[in-house]
Amino acid sequence: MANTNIKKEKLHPMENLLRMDRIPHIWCPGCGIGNAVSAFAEALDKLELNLDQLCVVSGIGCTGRVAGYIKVDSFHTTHGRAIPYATGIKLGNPKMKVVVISGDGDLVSIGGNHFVHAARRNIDLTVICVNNFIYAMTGGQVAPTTPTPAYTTTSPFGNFETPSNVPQLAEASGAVYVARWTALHMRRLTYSIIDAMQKPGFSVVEVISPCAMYYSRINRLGDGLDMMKFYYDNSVIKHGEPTDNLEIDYQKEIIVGKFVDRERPTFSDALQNWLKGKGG
Amino acid sequence: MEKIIEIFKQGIESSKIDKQKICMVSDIPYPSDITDYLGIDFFHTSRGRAIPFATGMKLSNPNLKPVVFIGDFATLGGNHFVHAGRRNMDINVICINKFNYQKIAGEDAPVKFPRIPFLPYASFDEPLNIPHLARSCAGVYVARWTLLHTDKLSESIAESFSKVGFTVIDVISHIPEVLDFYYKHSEEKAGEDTLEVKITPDKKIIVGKFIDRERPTFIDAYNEQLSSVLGDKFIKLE
Amino acid sequence: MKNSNISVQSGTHTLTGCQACAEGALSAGCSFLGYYPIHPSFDIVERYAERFSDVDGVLIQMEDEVSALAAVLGASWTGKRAMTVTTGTGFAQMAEHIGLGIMLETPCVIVDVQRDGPSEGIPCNPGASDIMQARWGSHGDYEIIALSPNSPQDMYDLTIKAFSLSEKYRTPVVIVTDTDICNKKEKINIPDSKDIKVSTRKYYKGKKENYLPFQYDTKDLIPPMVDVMDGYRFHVTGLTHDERGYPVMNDECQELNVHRIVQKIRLFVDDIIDIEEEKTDDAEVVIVSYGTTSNDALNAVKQVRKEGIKAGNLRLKTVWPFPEKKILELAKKIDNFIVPEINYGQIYLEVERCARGEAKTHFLHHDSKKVGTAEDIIKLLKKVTK
Amino acid sequence: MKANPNDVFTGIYYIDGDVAAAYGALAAGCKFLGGYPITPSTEAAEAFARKAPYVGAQFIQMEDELGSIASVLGASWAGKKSMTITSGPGYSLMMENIGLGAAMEIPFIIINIQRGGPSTGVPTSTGQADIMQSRWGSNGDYEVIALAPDSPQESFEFTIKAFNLAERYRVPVMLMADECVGHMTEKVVIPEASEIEVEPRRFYKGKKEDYIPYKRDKDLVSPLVRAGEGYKLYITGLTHDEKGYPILNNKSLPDITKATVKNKKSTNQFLVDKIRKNKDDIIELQEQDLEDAEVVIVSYGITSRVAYRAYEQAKKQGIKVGMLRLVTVWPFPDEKITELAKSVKGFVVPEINYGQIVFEVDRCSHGQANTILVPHGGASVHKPEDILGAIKQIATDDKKYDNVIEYTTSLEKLIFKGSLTEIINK
Repeated sequence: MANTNIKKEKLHPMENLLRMDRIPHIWCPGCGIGNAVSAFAEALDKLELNLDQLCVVSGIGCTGRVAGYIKVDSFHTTHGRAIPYATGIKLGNPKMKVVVISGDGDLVSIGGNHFVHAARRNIDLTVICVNNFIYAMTGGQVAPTTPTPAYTTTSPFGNFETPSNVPQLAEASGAVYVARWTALHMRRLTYSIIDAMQKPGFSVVEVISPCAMYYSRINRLGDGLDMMKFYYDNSVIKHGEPTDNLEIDYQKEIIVGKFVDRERPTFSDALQNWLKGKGG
Repeated sequence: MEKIIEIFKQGIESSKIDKQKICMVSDIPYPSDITDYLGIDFFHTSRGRAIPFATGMKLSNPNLKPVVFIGDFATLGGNHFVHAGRRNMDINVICINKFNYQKIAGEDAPVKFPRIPFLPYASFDEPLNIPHLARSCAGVYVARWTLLHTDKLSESIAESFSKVGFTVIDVISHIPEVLDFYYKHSEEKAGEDTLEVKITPDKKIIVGKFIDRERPTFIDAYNEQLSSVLGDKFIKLE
Repeated sequence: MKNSNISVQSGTHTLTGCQACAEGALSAGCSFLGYYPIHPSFDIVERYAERFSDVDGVLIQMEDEVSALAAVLGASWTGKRAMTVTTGTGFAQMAEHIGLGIMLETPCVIVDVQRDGPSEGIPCNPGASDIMQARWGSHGDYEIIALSPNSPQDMYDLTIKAFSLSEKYRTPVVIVTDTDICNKKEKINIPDSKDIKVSTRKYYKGKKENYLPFQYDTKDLIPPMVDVMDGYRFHVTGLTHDERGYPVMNDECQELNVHRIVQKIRLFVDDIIDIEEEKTDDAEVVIVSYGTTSNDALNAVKQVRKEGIKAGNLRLKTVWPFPEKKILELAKKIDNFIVPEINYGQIYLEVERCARGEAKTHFLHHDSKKVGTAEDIIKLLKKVTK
Repeated sequence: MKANPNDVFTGIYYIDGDVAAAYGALAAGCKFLGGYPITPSTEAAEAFARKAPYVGAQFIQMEDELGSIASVLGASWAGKKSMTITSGPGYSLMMENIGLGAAMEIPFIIINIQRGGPSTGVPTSTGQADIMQSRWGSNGDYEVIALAPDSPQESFEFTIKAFNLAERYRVPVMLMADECVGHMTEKVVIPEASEIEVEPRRFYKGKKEDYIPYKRDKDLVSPLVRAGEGYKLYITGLTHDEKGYPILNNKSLPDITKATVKNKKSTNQFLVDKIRKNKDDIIELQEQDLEDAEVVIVSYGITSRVAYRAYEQAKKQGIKVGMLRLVTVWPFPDEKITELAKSVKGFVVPEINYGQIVFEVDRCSHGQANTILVPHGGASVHKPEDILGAIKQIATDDKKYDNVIEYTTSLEKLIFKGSLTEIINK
């Protein structure tokens, strides 16, 4: 197919960014991951990056499959280890722009330590965390982000653990850019991703997404679109809100916005300075 | 016996807690006479896994009071730290924090640091702000002392025993000369915002009790939630 | 190789095994070291840290061993030669990512400095009890290459060889060494840089559109590789994948994928295996040894030869894949095998298997305290030849 | 001892192997499950979580597998029977702490619902490639016990058996089920509590002052105590002596620990001996027509059900074939195989991997009989025809081979248009 110069009609507006040979994707109808991918693709389009220099790394889970649909160098790694894998790529080739797209369970639960430490080191990565409050790929288990007292298959009598507050964890560990949007804040989300990708250092964008298949079904919250609308309608934009207040309660108001935007030397900068100081 | 253990012993004794119920879990080995010295059980687990080990103990026998000593905490067990805090597991964590700073509050250390083979990057790889991380992951009691604040540290330990929930005490420790230097450049500020207590070369080391609050523990939340759903059929965790 | 910066300090040096390993890595052009500090492997890191700017290298202390190997795999895909160093307990944590390395067919080198005993064991004593772990440590089916040096010089040579093999076969290679060799200080000879030959990975040369990350019908079963940023826009996954690297989950794909990964090593064992024989031609009893134990075994052979016992030694430089044919060949000639190991029987089982009942196999628990002495081996040699 | 009636959900169920394993664990008196979701083992954790509050058991979903196994070790020392449940990748993450469990001699069980590997592999389909890993996966020397069920009913029964063995020998016991068993829904009969034999924990009964943690009884196993009862336990993963105190190398110790180093005898030897010497009590096999067999199928787990079909077909065709099913995969029945090898022509070993147990069989046969491997990469089970083909091949071939023969399966022929060896030789 190398020499087809005939202009074909586009199958999809983002055709050049997606692996069209893998469509249809695996996500359920009404899932918010698609929105996150669209926003990401839109951001790439607007950024006009050299896509050869971009690399997407994912872990395991529903969101972990994102890497497989974006037509750049993409890695689908092991559970929770997307960030260290991406760290290796970034340090191995500092020219690369590395984006980690994964879910809440992958990044905050099993990968929590890597999240904390990559933020502490301030490795130049952009992390897009799609938070759907549940482990969806394995069939709806309780996640560290599950609000109380939501029902899941491993909390059959209601969740009682305090949920994680992803922006706060990111801030406390040293991330330089932290924002949160719901899956329907498409334009704002897109611009947030653009900001995050342009920012040197560890930046985190959390996307609140519905899980139509498990979270909403077990808790009887309607279909995916209902939930998406619910999240959108119940969100309040408060830029610069202290991250302490960002806990998400069950079916309550969600504070969204850009919370942290600060400067810190990245790992590579610090390394270069240190090497200079050493006379090397 | 190591200094921290002596202080720990003072802490236990002044807290009037039933010694038998304390289990010390650590990922660093201590001399084998520690059990006789303190009169408690001691478990040396694999690196970084002391907190989940203690979590298992606590849930199996809620009467136990596991105390976790973590050495160069900052790395291996970070995730367990965050999640135990989030769950508010009734565990007391004592972090032995041995960071290296040639400079504190703009002043150079008077001694040459011992060679630290583990950390070729020590001079620029920023250490975690442990009190702040502990606060962010919802610890109920957070304090920091150097090892030379003997009395205050032991008081703090005793106090943490009276708390129910995830407590963190960041203990700054080092070889005596350096520790002395750290001690001289520390400043007590109780209730300081944990964001401000990050250790940097141009500020004094801030010590003190930063957080003291109440939250239901994992076991309380579990019992409450399940009783409300299941009523009598539920066998409480006690 | 794109990043072919190598740094060779030719000449004779007195180095410990650890330092020799770091020198070997630098000579082989290793430009990424991700690690988590653990006794007794950090001396390698130290030496590397002193000199890594010579190869434009990157050195990073990760938060644990799990992430150390993950970072190494990531770096390898950027075209760097990458390695990690650890010891038994850390190696156990790396298990999952060894599987990922196998599945993504990523070249990398893992140095496991073994210590004695399970779990934390005795950190300062040498051991040889991770040998089977190196072969079977990760879940799922795979073949691995493991090398076992017995002196600092060997450590240097085998580190280079490990990089060579990993690049050639697109697979993680493990160096299983122990504290004894790593702490031993000896004279080593570092050759001229032009005498050092490291295989480079097979890069893809065809048209961009036709690139298949896991092309199966190559002659040597090893698919050609590309780096990130070369513009191939490839996708790779730890899931069972087809030639394009896309996940397809059925038994046909599993066969295509895993069987090839297994066979790409099994069918080239003759090329990979490296053994050293000492007086096995006329031997009646042969010691099969590896690592630090082989020094003791060689001593034992030397001493009993004086007394007229026809003993020989077979030293495994590559422990995995196992030299099955050689063992059988010897078994047909001799009566007894002796397998001294610093464990409770691992390679012994392999020798027993390959001997196929043609020769008796005796196991000897060579306690870590006895490393450096050959008495127990001599005793057993005498006993079996009586 | 009989099971506690409160823990046993007596009745006839139509459930899958995962759920059956959870019921088995509860019936055995398991009171703690630390888990982390991973396909295909999650159903077991879910079932456990649903039933746990009624029996006073505790389920916690930890932050990762490293945490879940560590919590299980802790729970076991606190006095509860405990377990974790996982699949391949999670199992790999647990390796370090399995070693710790073995070194501390903690009784606990791990249920590994195997899936196709390596790495993430095929999460929703079957595999049997973690068998060797269960034996050798952690660093250092230790012995474990592994059981392989082939139906949901066995999944229930073997879980109880696994707990009994773990408590009996103070050793980690692995239940190496696979996705097929885990997701297979069948009739499961859970008997009355009075019919279930449960091994109670061996608690120490003597005086508190005299307690020595690793002082062994005649069968090389030492009694346990609970943490928090004033025994002043010192328990470490470092190599230790009878009292549990670490043995360290004098030369390179920090000063503080030097004082405690005396002449101590390591207990490592016992970690392997307590299993090797009690092997005969542990090993359980199912035999069929072995007396006059010329060809013996050695199988375990789900494969034995497929192999049984091949066995029946071979019988019909007049081939003298027998079946040896390994109920306990580890420790391996060396002597049994050696004995059989003397009388049979060959072994057929079908496995859903590219050769693991087959090498053990080959080793134990000491070259007396041929061994043929029927490999399978996973994601489905063997075709009985392939196993039958292998039986025929070995029954008709009189040559003695120097190594394990690999049967070229129909799948391999289909994918590679022949075998991989041919591609190379082309």
